Amino acid sequence: MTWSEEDIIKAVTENFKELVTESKVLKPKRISITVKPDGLVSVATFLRDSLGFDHPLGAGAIDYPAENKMQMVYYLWSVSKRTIVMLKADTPRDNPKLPTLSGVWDQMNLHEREAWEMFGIVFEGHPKLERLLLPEDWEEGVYPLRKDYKLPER
Amino acid sequence: MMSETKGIMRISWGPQHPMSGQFRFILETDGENVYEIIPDFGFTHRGIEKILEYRTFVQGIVPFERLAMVDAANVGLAYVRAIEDAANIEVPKRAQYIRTILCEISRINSHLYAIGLAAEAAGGYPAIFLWTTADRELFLDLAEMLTGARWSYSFFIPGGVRADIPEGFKEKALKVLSYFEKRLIAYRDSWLENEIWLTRSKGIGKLSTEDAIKLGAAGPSLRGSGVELDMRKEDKYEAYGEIDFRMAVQKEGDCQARFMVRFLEMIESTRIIKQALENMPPGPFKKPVPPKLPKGEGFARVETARGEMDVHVILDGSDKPYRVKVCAPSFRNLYVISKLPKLTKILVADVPVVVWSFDPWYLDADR
Amino acid sequence: MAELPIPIPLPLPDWIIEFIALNWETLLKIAIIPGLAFILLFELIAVWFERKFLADAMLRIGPLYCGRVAGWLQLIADALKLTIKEVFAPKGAHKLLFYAVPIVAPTIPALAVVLIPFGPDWILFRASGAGLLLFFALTSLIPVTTILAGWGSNNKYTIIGALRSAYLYIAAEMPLFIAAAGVVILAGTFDLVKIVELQSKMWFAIPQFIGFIVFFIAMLGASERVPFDIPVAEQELVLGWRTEYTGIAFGLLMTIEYACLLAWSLLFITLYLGGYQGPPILGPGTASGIFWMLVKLGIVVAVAIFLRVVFPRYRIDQALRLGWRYLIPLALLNIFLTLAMKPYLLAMLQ
Amino acid sequence: MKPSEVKQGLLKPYAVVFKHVFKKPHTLMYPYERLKFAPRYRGFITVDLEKCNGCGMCARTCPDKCIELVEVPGRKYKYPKIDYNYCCFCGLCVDSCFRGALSKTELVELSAYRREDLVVRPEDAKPKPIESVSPMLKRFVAVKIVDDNITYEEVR
Repeated sequence: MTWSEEDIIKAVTENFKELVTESKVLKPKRISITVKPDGLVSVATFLRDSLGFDHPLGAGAIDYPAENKMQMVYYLWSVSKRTIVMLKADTPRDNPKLPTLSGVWDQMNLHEREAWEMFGIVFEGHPKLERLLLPEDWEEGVYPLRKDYKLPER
Repeated sequence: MMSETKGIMRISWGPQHPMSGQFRFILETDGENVYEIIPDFGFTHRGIEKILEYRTFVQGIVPFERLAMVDAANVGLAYVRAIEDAANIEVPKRAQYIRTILCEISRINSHLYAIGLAAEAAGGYPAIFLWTTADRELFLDLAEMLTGARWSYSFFIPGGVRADIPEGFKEKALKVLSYFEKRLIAYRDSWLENEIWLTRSKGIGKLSTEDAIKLGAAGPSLRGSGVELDMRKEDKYEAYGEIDFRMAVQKEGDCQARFMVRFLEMIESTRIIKQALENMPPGPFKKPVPPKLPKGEGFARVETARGEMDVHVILDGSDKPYRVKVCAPSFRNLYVISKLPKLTKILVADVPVVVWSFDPWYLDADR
Repeated sequence: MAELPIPIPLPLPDWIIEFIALNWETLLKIAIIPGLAFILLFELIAVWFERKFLADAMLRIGPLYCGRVAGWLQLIADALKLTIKEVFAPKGAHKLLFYAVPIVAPTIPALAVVLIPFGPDWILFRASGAGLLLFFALTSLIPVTTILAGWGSNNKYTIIGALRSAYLYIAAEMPLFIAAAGVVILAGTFDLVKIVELQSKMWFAIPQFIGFIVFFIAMLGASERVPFDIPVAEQELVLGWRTEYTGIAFGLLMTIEYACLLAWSLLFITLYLGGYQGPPILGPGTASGIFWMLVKLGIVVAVAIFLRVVFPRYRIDQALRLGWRYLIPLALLNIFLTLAMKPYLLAMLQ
Repeated sequence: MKPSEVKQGLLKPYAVVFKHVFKKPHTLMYPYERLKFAPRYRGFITVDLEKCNGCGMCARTCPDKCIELVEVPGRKYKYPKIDYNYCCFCGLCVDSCFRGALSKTELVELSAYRREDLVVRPEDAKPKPIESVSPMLKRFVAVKIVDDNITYEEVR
């Protein structure tokens, strides 16, 4: 039976009533679900196992200094449902902390390392939180993709 | 961490290596069998996502194409479509057809590059490596005639394309395509059925269908393992809805299958360009777009030659994007390569053939 | 005082002239045809031919500016360049072995060329009827030098390269012996001149067709031509056992590859393609014999060199499997066939 | 290895590649013969001082900020000075110029010994014939495709 976007949202909101803060259909075949940080792992495993979202496309973070929050977005796709889910999780900007999803999708391990070195989001339970793209001698504490890091003008 | 088993040594199949390109794999091997491939990203990290936040939309296309310059049209299209999706800009029909033509020229260009390198990775100095370079010249001339540049076209802008099709382009394109089809026959005879190439690539680097999906392979590496996912069929963006073409899918999932997928896709691309040239609609090729776009969030998925590139753009009402997140196909392909030794047996001599069958583009992975 | 065919203008002491007058023929053989000049000239021409001919297949031009016509001077320029470059041994290398191999190694295949007959009496060393045996004895020394070079360079990657080249050589040499044994059974002797004489009516390639194919493939393996140039593959860790050599030492080691190719293709011609047999174009004597040997050599080497642009290379285990599982059984089958049909084949030859 | 496999897998590739030996090489002898580029080719940018009124639109659209407006002795406005150390020939400045003062040329032979020479002031951004830049040039050529062969024919 073909799952429409609303069925997927209904399935997720029923099982995790209090964890899902907001979920809407952006465009046909594209859903955005925002989850509280502590419910992230359970929703993710639910998405992967019962709803079949087992093809990870990537993950990245967005910095909102205005609302003093950082949002981590996981892009997932399912072969059977042919729709894309943007699983989002917010954390406060001063000390961003999120549970790691590398247990659910192994590839997120690399994306989370990149988010850590670019934004400073600490992922608890991450096996190897190290530099990925930046050079080894990049000084600690400086996170280039944050809004307050100014690019040196040429 | 040095694995404790005796006799395992770590070799850096590194940036300074004839076949590795600007990337380093740390191989844990005992001289023959490769037990672990550890990718070392970051040699060509330019921070393009940060640069884009300092450039207006039209200016941002130039650095964005540097992500995978060999396939500049498809990559540029991903950024432009993400902006158009965020600001709900409608692109005129004729612009969609011109975009499709340039995207397919860029795809053939990139696949020829990949096939040449995959052939050379197998060893020696085969003639096909030089033939692909010679035949790419014709497609570079076509792109030069249409856009004015051979590689970094920066031809797409939000709302359409920068210039119309010059007269005489159609005849030249058809002549080049008929020449190219005859050349593809020469490639098939001399390489695809080449007995020694088959022994070097059949059954090597096998990636099963579930692993391809679970690990997140992209593009020809995914379709090589039997997964039917091609963004041009999925989203039917630009003019791909009105053009009929087959999706190249192979079942075996080994190096030969990925190579064959790229080869069949080139044949499909020539058919796409011909159909797009035949029924090219009249009308404007560009829609004026204000420099400042309203607040919004856009997402685009484009099938580049290396796989599906997803761009997530967030606009904040100014003329510069607030945040651009790129999910690069080569990033996922490199990840799949690092997981391969756990799935199949790989020898040191297989590493180049396997790596170049995924056709990674390291600049794309490092962003 | 034997008379000299051509008076030597140089003011030499008479005992030298006496010596030259006595055996000018063998001196000519040593210096020119199957000797030093021929081998060095062959290498220059083969490398130039390879770069020019393969460039055509790749739709490009190849060496052009060196020397007015088609870049023929390119190779001599390269050779001179190599002599100027500095030769140094890596730290901790075994000095004696490291420097000995580039001098000793090229001589072995060159020695093997000595046994090949270029004409009924134009042969340097007939080895009293056991030319083929001595040839194989000499060429089986080549893996010894590669291993010494690999070990002498004190670099663990060259060791891997040297051992691989040794495995490959064994896997390639076995089929060569057995295929040549087929020819010896048919011809009845080890003497290369008699083998060539027997092929006057029909070359051995036809009765020994399986041996012919096996010998050609194994020959490529023994001289490390393309489908088997595994020890020098760039995707291996290094450039094989030649990595640590620079300057003229590297140049000499390069000559081994072509000297091997020369030695094996000459043997291939004498065993299967009728050696110096051929319609006497330049008069009845050795001149047309040498002419035909050079023509056949040109064709065989061209075919062997052209493989480099057509095929990729085998992995080491695939090459060994090809050698042990396909070539050797085929060669044995060839022996049984010749044994079984020997009387009919001999009747065909008379 | 069945005989058909041998013919298909070993002999056929050999024959196909051997046929290429008799084809003409696709490479060009560059300093002596040069390809004629397409009319839209984005090479050296020339500035027409009459048309330009110093609006600075090109300086704003340049992605790499290599255009700077400078005074030209004897003229009223400020004119663009292009710094070819950073220019990536994207052609956005030419598109953004309302008055059509900037125009693209076919000239790409821009190498210089010092970085300062690569900064071209407006008054000497004149269209230059290619022969003046590459003296050894003998003829222009264009690609001619004849079924599956490529030949180069002379073009004026």
